[in-house]
Amino acid sequence: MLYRETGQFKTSYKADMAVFPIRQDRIGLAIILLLAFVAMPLFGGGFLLSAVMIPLLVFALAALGLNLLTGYTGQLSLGTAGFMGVGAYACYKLTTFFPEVNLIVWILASGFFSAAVGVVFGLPSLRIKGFYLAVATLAAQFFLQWCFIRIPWLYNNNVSGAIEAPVRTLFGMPITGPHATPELRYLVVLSIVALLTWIASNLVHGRIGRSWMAVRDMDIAAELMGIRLLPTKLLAFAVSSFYCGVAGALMVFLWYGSAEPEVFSISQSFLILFMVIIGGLGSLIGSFLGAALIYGLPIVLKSLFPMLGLSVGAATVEHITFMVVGAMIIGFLIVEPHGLASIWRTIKQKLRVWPFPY
Amino acid sequence: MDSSAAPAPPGEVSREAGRDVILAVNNIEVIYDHVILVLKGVSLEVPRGGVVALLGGNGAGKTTTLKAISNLLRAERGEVTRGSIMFQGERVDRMSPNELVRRGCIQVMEGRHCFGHLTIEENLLTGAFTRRDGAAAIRQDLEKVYGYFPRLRERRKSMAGYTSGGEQQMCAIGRALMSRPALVLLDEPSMGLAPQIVGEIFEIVKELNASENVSFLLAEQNTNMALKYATYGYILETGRVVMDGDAEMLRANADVKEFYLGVSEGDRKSFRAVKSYRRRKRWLT
Amino acid sequence: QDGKDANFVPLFTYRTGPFSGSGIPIANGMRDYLEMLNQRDGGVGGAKIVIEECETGYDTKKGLECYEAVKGRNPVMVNPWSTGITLPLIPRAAVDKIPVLSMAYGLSASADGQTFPWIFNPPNTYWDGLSVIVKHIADELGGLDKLKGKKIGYIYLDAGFGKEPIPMFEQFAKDLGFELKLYPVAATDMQNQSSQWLGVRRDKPDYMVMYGWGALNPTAIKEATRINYPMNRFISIWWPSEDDARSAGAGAKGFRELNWHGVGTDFPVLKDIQKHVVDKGLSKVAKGKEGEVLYNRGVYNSMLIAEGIRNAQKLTGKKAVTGEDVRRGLEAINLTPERLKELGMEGFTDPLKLGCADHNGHGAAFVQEWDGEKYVKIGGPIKPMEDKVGPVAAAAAKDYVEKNAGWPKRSEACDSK
Amino acid sequence: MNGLALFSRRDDSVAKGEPLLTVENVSLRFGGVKAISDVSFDIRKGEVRAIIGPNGAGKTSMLNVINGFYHPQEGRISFRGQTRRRMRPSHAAAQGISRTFQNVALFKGMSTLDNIMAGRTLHMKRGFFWQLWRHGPALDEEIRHRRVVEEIIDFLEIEAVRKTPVGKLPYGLQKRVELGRALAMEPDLLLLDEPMAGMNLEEKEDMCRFILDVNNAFGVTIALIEHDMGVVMDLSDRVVVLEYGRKIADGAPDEVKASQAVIDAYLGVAH
Amino acid sequence: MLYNIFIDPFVQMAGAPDLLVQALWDGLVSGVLYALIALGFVLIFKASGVFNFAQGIMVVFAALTLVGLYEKGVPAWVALALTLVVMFLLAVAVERVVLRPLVNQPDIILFMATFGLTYFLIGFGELVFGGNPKAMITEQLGLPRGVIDVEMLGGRVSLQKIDIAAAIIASIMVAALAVFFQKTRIGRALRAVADSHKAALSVGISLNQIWVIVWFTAGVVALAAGIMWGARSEVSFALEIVALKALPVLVLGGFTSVPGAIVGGLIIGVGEKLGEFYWGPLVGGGIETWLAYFIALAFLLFRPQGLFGEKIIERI
Ligand SMILES: Nc1ncnc2c1ncn2[C@@H]1O[C@H](COP(=O)(O)OP(=O)(O)OP(=O)(O)O)[C@@H](O)[C@H]1O
Ligand SMILES: Nc1ncnc2c1ncn2[C@@H]1O[C@H](COP(=O)(O)OP(=O)(O)OP(=O)(O)O)[C@@H](O)[C@H]1O
Ligand SMILES: [Mg+2]
Ligand SMILES: [Mg+2]
Repeated sequence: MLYRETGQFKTSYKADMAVFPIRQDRIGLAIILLLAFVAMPLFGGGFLLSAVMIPLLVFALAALGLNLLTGYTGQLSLGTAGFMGVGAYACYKLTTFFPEVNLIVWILASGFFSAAVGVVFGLPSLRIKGFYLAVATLAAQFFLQWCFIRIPWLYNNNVSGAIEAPVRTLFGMPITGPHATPELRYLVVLSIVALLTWIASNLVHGRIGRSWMAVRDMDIAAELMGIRLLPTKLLAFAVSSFYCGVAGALMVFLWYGSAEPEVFSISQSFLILFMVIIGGLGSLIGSFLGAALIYGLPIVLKSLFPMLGLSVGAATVEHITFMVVGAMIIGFLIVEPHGLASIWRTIKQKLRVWPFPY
Repeated sequence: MDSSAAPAPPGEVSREAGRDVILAVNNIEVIYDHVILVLKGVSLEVPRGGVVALLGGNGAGKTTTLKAISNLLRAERGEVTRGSIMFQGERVDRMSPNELVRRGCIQVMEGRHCFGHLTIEENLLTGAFTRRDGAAAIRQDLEKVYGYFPRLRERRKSMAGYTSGGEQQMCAIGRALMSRPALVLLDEPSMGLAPQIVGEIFEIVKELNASENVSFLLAEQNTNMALKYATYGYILETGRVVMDGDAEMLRANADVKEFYLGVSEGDRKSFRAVKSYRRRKRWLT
Repeated sequence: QDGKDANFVPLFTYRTGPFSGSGIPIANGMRDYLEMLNQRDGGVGGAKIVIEECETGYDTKKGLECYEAVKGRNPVMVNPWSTGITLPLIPRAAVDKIPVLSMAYGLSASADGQTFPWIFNPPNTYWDGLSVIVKHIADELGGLDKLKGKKIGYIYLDAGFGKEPIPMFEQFAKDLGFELKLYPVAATDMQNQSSQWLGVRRDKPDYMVMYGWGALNPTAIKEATRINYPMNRFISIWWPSEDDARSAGAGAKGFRELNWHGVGTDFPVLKDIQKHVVDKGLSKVAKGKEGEVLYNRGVYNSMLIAEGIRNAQKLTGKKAVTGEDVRRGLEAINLTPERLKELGMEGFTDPLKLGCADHNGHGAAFVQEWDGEKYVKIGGPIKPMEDKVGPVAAAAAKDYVEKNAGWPKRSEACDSK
Repeated sequence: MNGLALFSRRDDSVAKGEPLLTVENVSLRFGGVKAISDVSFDIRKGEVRAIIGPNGAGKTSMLNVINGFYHPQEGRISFRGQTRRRMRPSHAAAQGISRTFQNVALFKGMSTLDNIMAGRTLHMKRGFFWQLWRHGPALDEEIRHRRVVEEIIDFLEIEAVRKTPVGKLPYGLQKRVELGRALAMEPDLLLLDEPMAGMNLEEKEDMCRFILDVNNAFGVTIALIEHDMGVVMDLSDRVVVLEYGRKIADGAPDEVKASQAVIDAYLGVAH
Repeated sequence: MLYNIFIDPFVQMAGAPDLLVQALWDGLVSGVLYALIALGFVLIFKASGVFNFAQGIMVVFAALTLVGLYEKGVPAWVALALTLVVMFLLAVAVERVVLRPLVNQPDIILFMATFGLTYFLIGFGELVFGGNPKAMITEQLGLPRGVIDVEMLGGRVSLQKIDIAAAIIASIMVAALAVFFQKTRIGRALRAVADSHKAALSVGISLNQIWVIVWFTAGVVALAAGIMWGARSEVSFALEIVALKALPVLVLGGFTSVPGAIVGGLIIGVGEKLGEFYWGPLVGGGIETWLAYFIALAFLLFRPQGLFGEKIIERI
């Protein structure tokens, strides 16, 4: 009953083409934004903000970027972490070269560097498809990581071989470094993620998104309809890497505070890919849900053990967490192979016909 | 309208209990994706040695019915939520497709579904996967299929993925025949085939039916052909059986004539002559 | 927070993941020593120690999560046990007022207490270790001047940890006139070092030095035996364990590594652990693994923790101390021979004194050799070459400050002079 | 006639009745398989040209050659007077050739609306940076095209499935959506590969109607592959018959129907 | 500079031919070892279209089970047999719990499911056997140890006996599997399943049975790989990383080709070793991490389906 579209008529194509054509969805979104922007920083607390929410948003952004490439355009990529690294290192270099310029500008600008690198490694996608394409992106992953280790210029010759986020401010308040409050860091991350999500939603709902999906679903037919494959795929690589790059910069500057090249390792790439898949390929919401599941679930599970009054060693908790997460991933897939976003859609569908079963 | 047009309530299917029924579908209901209700109580039966046609427009649920019988629904996230399916007196709705094939019920899926990376011959041989009667017998049947479809013999070493649409269709039919079935569920066998081959396929159906007592349930858009070769027919509309009867009777029915055979008043009309779009008359609203 | 008279000591451990081979014995050693204090003495200075492990899997992400989870609960210090986790904590420590104990790992420059008042990395840095190794080689050859014209190979994990000594090594090579050959091993190739060792065969270095971790160590030792490299010229920094050498079989005999504490259970402190913890079934250590190198390293680490707490209690007169107190306590660490004896660690390790400026102690290390069964100490303690290491460390600290503009000047008062 | 006002694109460089497309001596081989050997024919502006032949005769391959997906080893193709040997498919599309496919090649994950909108991609001009913003010019453009698409949807009577993912549509409707997508490109030459396979009579009649309307009212030239002789004979102006990659007949439907070669190779019985 | 890149390495090769031979041999050996892992991937991919992310952890799991059982006092050969039983049970469990409910789902979904499996096996393996590294029981299994030194070309080339054993085992496996796939009824059915689950179901191929067979075979291959890699270093969870090295091999040889796995392995192994040994020092070494991928990429640009992979069918 709550979820009824009856009576909501669209009188213009404009209204019908809105991203959220249904009123309840718009209200829901408003509530979520309100919670995220107001309630969370007010009541969240340090641990929730810095150890849960910020990482989650960063991962969601990276997953969103990868989703544009893999979910929307159908190009499998295993180089996500590498592209994130490019963003992080680019931002690091930029902000050490031009410390006066606001960090936010550089965080966004660093995305362009990873976009450029993404395009280069996207070139083989014209000829190579599917799992085979993974090798091109793997080459990117390993080559980039090697560069992060091997080119001292990238990390300003630091003895530790790591990059450290220098202290930068926004409106006179520190947003990086030890004095930055979790609330402020969270809000900065959230704003950037929200902005980029909005842009992504614009892209995928328009001509570009349609060409991407066309290439994904049936590339030959797309080509026969005048969609040129290479530019379309490369654009997807560029946009996707842009997102990953920004996520990488956010990760180092507003979350970790400093990072070794090891942070951008292949396992991170896989992790993000799995967030995308479990969240739902080709779904923006899915990226957030996937990040929440894969990153958040272990944290929740871990805190569950003490709550249940079980005292088991930290290692055993970890083992069991691994097993449970693994089992849950499989379970979710069995319930709904097309990801959490699809479960979400089914629930909406059920709500729509409620109280009837179908 | 005929009284049998109403969907048969459960239990009534066996009204002709004396007859030897190879397949009985009893008031089944099918749901896709947990929410999309497609079949709303379909009952039908195929007598042993019968050729039964399943007619109906686009989206009526013919394919869904056949998949429900052969248990391929689950692979598409559909499920039979009500009713039962009996094959040779056994309940089969919980059985795996391969057990069903082993028992002699095989489906030729709509849209070909050949194994693209296998050659035509390998495709045909996989059809014999469940058979245990030795390589010689299989070879013999292979020759028989090549006899039916000489075009396949020419292309036997080609990867099926590269062959033309019609060749793939022949391959799919031939592959099913390789399993020596007792009941074949044919989904749109004539689709994409040259007229001559369409004729041949129905001849094959007839021959197998006559010589080896194979039963057929065919979902076919080519109503003319289907009713010519079938003994009995069901007409499906939006997930319900709206009419059934002997092929003769159906062919004589005015509605069927008009909407499925296109011979409303006397002669066949030219397609060019159809000037206005005809709204399909619904049996049920 | 946790009980009235109690001190909360979180231990970041990694009993899982690809590095668990090293992580498990360390975690056991750390835990068992503190548990022993709880059992035997009721904690430190009458305040129980609340031990809590947080599993990091050697993953920086999870490490930071652990940090966030414990930081609000008044931990007296954190033990990150991974350089990757240590680095992001360095700037936070001062703000959150939680000292970081990164024992002989982490940022070597953090030995400088004037710049890094909250970070402690006793008793040696990797640079100290390198200078000890060079000195040991020189001793073998009969003097530093004998190094001239020699060739030394360096096989290392191609990451911050392994790369850190390279500038120092190059400096030594220049100063002492030997040739340095580098053999980096990527983290993904730890188990697959045949090209590196083929390079060793080609270059025929007179000595091999190794800075490895995890699976790198056993594989390197095996590969060395495969090419018949003379094991007694193969010297590692202090991380290889007994298992690492053992898995290479008899050929590994003679393999050398640095250490600064005893191995085996022949020390009163380990006997106490045996009696109060292991025998009571309170330990997770596998039978026969007590007293192994990394286990004892964990014990040493926890001894520093306990000393830090104890000093803090003395300085403040409180039983339950805070991170701030313990920072002072750690600066006051002074392990005199007498104190070591009290601790049951006589002969276990050398004296160590930290101070406000020196958070490391730059203690001596010795070389131990694998005899096929266990590591045996050969030769006496070797002091690091202060003259060589000092300037490098100072420069590194300065560099860090420069690159992190706005790095705070030390404002913490100094107790010990 | 419900007005398809959409066909803004009117190319009059070729007069009605003149050859729009000529295929000259085209041969196509795949390894040992000769899919097409030395075939020539033309398609005149404004006509419905049928291509028939037994299975595997090379009909689909012929279409693939015409719109650049296959590159013939020999022969030439001229479209609107421009001759070429090879061309990229996207280029052919830009020139005004669109098509439907034998095995429905819709974009399975997208809705009917999006599929047809995707057909308009060529006509949409707003660049990347407008798309980022989406409101304003990009949205205006989008709405303009949406209007056209809605007309097509109306025309094809698929309003009810506008928002359904096409993968879940029954086969017949998928074919219709595919036609809609091809129409959305506003082609000069429309290639239809068995558009009526798997349809019952009524649906075929509808489809015929659509095809004739597109042909008559908008002057779109059509090349049609179809196995239903009734349809072919009724709709087409001229028929070319292929067998084993060779042309065996070419002419008006009645001539072709009477040709013995065609009866032997294809029809089986005289129709 | 150019000299260093284009001439010097060859001068070095000519100057010390024994080292060249040794490098080649080492390359071949690592190639064989990569191939052993890649083979497990190929098996499952070829027979079900599933890219099995869990293959790496299966290698660890198999080896751990073997060594773990031995450490519990089970005689080596019995432990080996028991490990095979465990791998069989694993195959059955995977089929029941993971594959059966996910039949006919897109490849990427099954790929994801194997990721879930990986997580589960990591947790389970560590819970049962602990995270300590263990030494492989090479001698107890009767595998040869020691070196054969061959004097040649004015130098010495040393061949590890265990490497020779690995090469022999790998060749036998590859040959047997290649024949199995190409020539037998089951092999044909496996390839059919990989092409289309749905069509395979419709012709009555029993996916359940097929999947148990391939996963068990992949388990056996994983065990072989685990023993060989374990003998190189030690048996620990770090071994999982090695599976990554199988990816370029897999891609180069073609996901669907059993012989491709071995040929790809050899090309990558040799290319990587020579590259690292002769050209690596120019850029500070460590190029082995990515060189393999670039080699594979270069081949792919010419053959998008890998050297021996099935052609990617593009028809409309
Ligand atoms: N996998 C699916 N998920 C959801 N709905 C489906 C699915 N498959 C089919 N349907 C729906 O079920 C209904 C019946 O489809 P079905 O394919 O059985 O029709 P049909 O009679 O075979 O039609 P056609 O003649 O076009 O083949 C259609 O409305 C279709 O949209
Ligand atoms: N890409 C390809 N590779 C190899 N052979 C091909 C390829 N494309 C087509 N062929 C072969 O060329 C021949 C002609 O195929 P085509 O698809 O053009 O036939 P068709 O006339 O459309 O037949 P149908 O009516 O059955 O669709 C067939 O024998 C087919 O196997
Ligand atoms: Mg159907
Ligand atoms: Mg065709």
